[in-house]
Amino acid sequence: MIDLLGLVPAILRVSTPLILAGLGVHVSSRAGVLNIGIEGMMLAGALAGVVISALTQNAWLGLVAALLAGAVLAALLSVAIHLLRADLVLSGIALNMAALAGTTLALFALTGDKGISSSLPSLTLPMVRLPLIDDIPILGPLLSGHNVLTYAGLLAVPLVAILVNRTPLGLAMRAVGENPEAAAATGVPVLRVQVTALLISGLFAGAAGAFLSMGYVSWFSQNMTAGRGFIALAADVMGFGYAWGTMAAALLLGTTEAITLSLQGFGVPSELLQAIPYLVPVLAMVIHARRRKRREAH
Amino acid sequence: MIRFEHVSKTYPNGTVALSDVGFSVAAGTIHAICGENGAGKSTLMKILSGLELPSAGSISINGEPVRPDSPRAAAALGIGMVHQHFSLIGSLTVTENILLGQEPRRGPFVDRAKARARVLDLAARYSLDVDPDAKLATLSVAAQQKVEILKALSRDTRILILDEPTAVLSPPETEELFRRLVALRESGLTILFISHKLKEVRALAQQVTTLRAGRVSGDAPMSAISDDEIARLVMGEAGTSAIVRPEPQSAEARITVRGLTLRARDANDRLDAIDLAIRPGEILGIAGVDGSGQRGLVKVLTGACQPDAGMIAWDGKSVAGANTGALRRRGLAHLPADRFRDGGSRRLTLTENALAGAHRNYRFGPLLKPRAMIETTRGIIDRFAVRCPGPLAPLGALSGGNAQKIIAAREFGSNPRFLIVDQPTRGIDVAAANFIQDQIVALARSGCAVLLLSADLDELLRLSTRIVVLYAGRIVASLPNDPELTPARLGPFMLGLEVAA
Amino acid sequence: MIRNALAETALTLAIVFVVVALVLVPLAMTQADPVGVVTTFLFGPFKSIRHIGNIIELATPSMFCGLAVALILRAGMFNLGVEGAFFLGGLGTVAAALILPLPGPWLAPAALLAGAVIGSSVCVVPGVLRARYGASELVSSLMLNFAALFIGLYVLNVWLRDPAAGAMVSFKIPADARLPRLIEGTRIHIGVLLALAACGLGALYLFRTAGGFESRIAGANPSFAAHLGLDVARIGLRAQILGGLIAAFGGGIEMLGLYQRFSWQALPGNGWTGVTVAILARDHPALVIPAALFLGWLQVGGDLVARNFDIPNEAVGLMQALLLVTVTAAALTRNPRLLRAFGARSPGAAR
Amino acid sequence: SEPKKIVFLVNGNLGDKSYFDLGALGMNQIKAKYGDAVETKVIEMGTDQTKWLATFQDASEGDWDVIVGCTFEISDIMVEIAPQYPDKTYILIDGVVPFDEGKFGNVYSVTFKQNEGSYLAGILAAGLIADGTIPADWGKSIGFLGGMDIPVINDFLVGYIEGARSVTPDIKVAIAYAGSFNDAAKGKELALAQYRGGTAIGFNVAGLTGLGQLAAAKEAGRLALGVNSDQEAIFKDSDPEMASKVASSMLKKVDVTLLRAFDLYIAGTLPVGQTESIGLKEDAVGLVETGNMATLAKDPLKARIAAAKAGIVDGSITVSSGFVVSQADLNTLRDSVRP
Ligand SMILES: Nc1ncnc2c1ncn2[C@@H]1O[C@H](COP(=O)(O)OP(=O)(O)OP(=O)(O)O)[C@@H](O)[C@H]1O
Ligand SMILES: Nc1ncnc2c1ncn2[C@@H]1O[C@H](COP(=O)(O)OP(=O)(O)OP(=O)(O)O)[C@@H](O)[C@H]1O
Ligand SMILES: [Mg+2]
Ligand SMILES: [Mg+2]
Repeated sequence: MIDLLGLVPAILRVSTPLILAGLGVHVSSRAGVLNIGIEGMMLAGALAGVVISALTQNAWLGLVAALLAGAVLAALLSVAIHLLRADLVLSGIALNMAALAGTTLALFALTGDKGISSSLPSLTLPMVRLPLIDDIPILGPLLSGHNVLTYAGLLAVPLVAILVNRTPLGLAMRAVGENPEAAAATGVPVLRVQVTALLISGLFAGAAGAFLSMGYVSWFSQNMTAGRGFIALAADVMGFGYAWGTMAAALLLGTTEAITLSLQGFGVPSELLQAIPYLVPVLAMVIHARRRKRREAH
Repeated sequence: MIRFEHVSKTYPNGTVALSDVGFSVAAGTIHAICGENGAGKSTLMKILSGLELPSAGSISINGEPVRPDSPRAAAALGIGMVHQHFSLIGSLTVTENILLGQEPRRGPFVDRAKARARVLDLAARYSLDVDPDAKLATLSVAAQQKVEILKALSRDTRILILDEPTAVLSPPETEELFRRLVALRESGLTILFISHKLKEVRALAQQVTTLRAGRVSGDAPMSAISDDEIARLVMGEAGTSAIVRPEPQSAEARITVRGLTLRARDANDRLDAIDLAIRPGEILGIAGVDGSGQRGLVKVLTGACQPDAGMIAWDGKSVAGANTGALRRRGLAHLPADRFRDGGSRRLTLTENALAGAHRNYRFGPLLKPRAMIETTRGIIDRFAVRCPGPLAPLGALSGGNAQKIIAAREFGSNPRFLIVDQPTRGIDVAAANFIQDQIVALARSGCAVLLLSADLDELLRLSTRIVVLYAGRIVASLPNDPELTPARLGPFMLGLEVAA
Repeated sequence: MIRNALAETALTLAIVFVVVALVLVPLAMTQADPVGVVTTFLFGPFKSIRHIGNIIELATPSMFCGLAVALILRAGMFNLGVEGAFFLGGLGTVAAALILPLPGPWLAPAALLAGAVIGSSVCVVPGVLRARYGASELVSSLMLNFAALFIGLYVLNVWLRDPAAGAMVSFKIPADARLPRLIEGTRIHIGVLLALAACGLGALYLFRTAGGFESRIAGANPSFAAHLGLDVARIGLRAQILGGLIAAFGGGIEMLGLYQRFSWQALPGNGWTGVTVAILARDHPALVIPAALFLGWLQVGGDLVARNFDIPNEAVGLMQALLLVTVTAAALTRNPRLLRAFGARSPGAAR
Repeated sequence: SEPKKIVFLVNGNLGDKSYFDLGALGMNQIKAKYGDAVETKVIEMGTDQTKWLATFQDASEGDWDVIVGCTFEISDIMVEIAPQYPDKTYILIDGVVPFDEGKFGNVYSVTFKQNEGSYLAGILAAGLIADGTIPADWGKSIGFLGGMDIPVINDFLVGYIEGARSVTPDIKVAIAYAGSFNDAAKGKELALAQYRGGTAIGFNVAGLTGLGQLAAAKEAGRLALGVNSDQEAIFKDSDPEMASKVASSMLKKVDVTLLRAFDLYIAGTLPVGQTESIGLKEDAVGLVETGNMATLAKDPLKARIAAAKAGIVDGSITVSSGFVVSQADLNTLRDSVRP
């Protein structure tokens, strides 16, 4: 019953927001800032994309607005933790609360509806047909024709890896993330590096949000991120500090989710099916950690 | 050239680290700064290098008033600093560490080839040999020290600050470093040099400024001042007790090590068929260039890891498989080299740091007795002359030397049967160092078997009954500490040029 | 010392007032009775015994969860399973109360115990995986929270569901198992006393027992603990077991104290509140109490405003988020100049 | 005279596009109809259940005349509160209190027979396939996307299946539960999986999650059935293409019911102390027959639906309820229609 032809695109769809948000978490984590507020940033991005694309009737401007909205919230988080020196985790939690309340309020102000932006004629981001690959018999439909942000997310993985490993900013981020005092003593502008990383993180979160509201569906609805930011946090930790690892973890999480979704209706109680996507990653992590531990013992 | 005028510094927590400090440093000289632990030396240097801002006072360079407010600003003034606690990043490579913040670029990327070449060039120019591609965390402390120095020199540096650079170096390495420093001075650099070792100060410096409790207590050309006088200016009064070396108290070894082999991932930790015997009352010194296997030896002997081959016995009985907890219950004590990483916690109070491990002795029913613990700690603070706000201050509020004393007091106070002391006096002022050495000897005298690891050969020769030299994880010499044994005699063994096992 | 602590408290309160003024006053201006809005928020929760009761009702589970998180964080672990433990603890307690054939007075304690053990698994499993394999307890607990939710719902659906009820809720909790109420006119139940006692015991454990001390050593610096020969993995696991038991017990207390049946269909969020409480309390079990009461006040005040005026509760939520950030903002609460303005002595003078 | 005061306590948040929003709409209609003679208010109590009782108590202490709550979860709260405040009137939608205990003379309870409306939806879905309106290559099965596996959702499901079976006795129904009411992306993914598996038309009963099914229908080029409110209307202006995929919606007229209850209250004829179960007969549930349905469904099918409706109204057809069916029977039922 599970047809590969349908499953692969499903996996990519489910994984895309996790990859994008996971990369966002990854970038800020490398600079030593655990971005708990990623969920809220995604939500803001999702709303901004819908609103601006509806107002301008230009999906790309919507996307830009989504990215900016994520970055603006990231800047707010930065104000909280850098300027006010508030607790990082608590600020992240507060940001999520504020984003949920704020997007609902903004939606209400704009549409008179708290639940859904359906009265706004917002646009979606296009699906992309890859020129040559599209024509290959089986591979074509699997690899081509996905949302532009799906490709952007996959493409961003090497870019982030290069950013972190090959650029002066990445070097500074890694230094700051590992030992901020030492980095400061060397003259690395710790604050600027962390703020930059956080802003980049916000951009990714905004893109992840835009994918939900302008790719997956064509509207914003209350709390539509539904905990994906937290899953992205997990994906980053499971990626062991590598962009590729984060992507692999996001794909693993997305794959289990997609498979269990298409397993519904086979008589397994739905609650148990819904538990599986959360159990498989734990299992995978244990297996990995065990192998690593054994390797290190030698 | 550099003038400090009325410089004062009060830390936000109220500690007055410097008050009204004023003196000048002449261009092209090596200028030593001496003072006991917590005298304010590092603070003054941090002000000069832009890490701290003075609360009052001014600094001028070549008559120009300057006020570096960041390390970057200081670097722009030509000031580079080698920190007492390294400012290096473990997961980055040597090249990345040295060039952090000033990487050569190609487009938006770091030009790795060029960076590497620049580091090799720097290393060659200053004859400081480093592997540009090694990950920093895998390097020995001495190698890290070189990286730190290269880093300070990598920016067009005219004023070089060295905060206790020799504390972790072995004598041959120290000598090598001194030759470089003299060459640097001759090429026109001004060098500020902080050390607790008068011999080094004498060998290098033209001028010495002494600080005591945040004030300048003396400032004189080296030629015009005697060692005793410096010691007096530093400590208020001079006085080094002569040490009578302890003698083994029985023929039976307390600790026996046979064929001990450790195949660690880190080459610096590897051990190859080590044999040792330490008798009660004996201090066995371990000499060797840093990274010759000392760390591995300590790990295995403290139960932090298990050897791949060989055996360890206490009183003739094997302790195979015993972990740190089990060994401590048998009477192990260990003063670690890295005092803040392993020896204590900056966040916990002095009382908690001083009595951790022994805390189970302070129980009343299921509860601890805080009063009694604080009282004991007060006693330690008095006996070890710890400069601190009180027994409930966090360890982090102490200067490194004073923190070291608290940690030593804890380990020495546990009535050990086997004591491992690893660099016990590194970075500690003369008075405190003497005190700690006295304590080690007293413990040995009371029948404890002591293993002493130190990069300071004078210390080894002063305290040890016997000295074993490690090279590349192997014992290359085992020598009784008789009057013929000198640093010069140990040198070739340490560098692996000679073997006499 | 006391003087400085008082100054800190006064400063924190002042910050609360300023934030309320900055956010709530402009909102209040849109209303017919602006003064009423502000006073309702600030003092409304104290005006009637029932509302004070509401604060305490809300604070009770927050204390349990905050305490659990504080103990776990102190041991250097970052286990977020408190959320799932609270949920599963509630479910386990209700299940036990429904199933166990025990006489009246024994039913509640037995059910709570069973619930605590069952619920703690959400914290214990990540703890074991961490201790045994070094797998990140952050990730596994985050995941297991959801797994616990869905598995719990399955159990509820298959074994505990009351078919006579028109929703997925359990049978009614037997009256014998319900916790006695303490104060007439409120729903304050005996659970609050247990929560206070738990926080007190938690403080005693952490600061006055060998085990607690060892836990703090391991949390402050694991390699120091290893140097002392302490079993860091075991200490971490112990804290996670303890935290899991406390959180799950809190879930059971919540059920037996305030609910008629188990009716959660999603994670209730008390665990997240617990993280907030623990951070506000700087991981100090005794400070968990005021932190939980503070959050309870924030909630009740916000609800009162949203209920009685034409101010959307999202606006109140925004202000609450801002308050959370500002009361932990070191730049404000630790600012020496501000502290001095509130009567603190400068630390230098104190020496 | 003093205006009558009515408050609606939402045990969740507005914006669910389901009965909370519809209830709020009903409140607006009351206000619009009675103007200054009433004072209305909607209070969101959030999802923390421990706050609900406190809020009901507050409202009861206040000077409200009529207090409205909905969903089964509120029943237990009304049981506790209503007897304490006998001079208040309580309206409970979609829940009941034990009236036989005699303590609830001030409570009016009303439940919806969503199974009856769903029965019609089932006929429509199966009928569109059976009469060839839906191309054969779309697949032969119909879909159901529920928010959670809970009785009120299954009440829709049971009626839906029965209705479909009345057209095609061996109809296959793909059933999925999302486990969430606000995850549109997940709803879309579940619906896409159903459409991939040969579902031609799906019925969503999952709040905001369910709207994902409409996006899936648009992407897969299949049909969908909405719930509670007219989901075609939701997207008619902003996304006509998606709106065109909504064959119809099963209405649950909470707004109408609330307005009617208040009318009765003002007239003094509100049947307090008892429960009313309202369905097709009372026009409280039903299908949207304008819009797409008008053009899409062929006349015989429309006639068939009308006949079924008449049968239910006159009692010649009874539809099973998802509330009373046992878990085992439910499982058997679901197994029997699995594609
Ligand atoms: N950041 C700080 N905050 C508070 N007090 C500090 C800080 N840094 C240093 N101190 C205190 O200031 C005093 C001077 O410290 P400093 O490090 O300058 O001494 P030092 O002369 O370098 O000592 P050592 O020989 O141990 O290196 C000490 O009492 C120390 O505890
Ligand atoms: N923020 C701080 N608050 C309190 N004390 C501090 C703080 N920062 C540093 N210290 C203490 O002040 C001391 C001075 O710091 P510094 O980095 O100069 O080391 P040091 O004293 O020279 O160390 P060493 O003992 O190796 O000589 C440190 O040992 C540290 O314990
Ligand atoms: Mg110093
Ligand atoms: Mg110092």
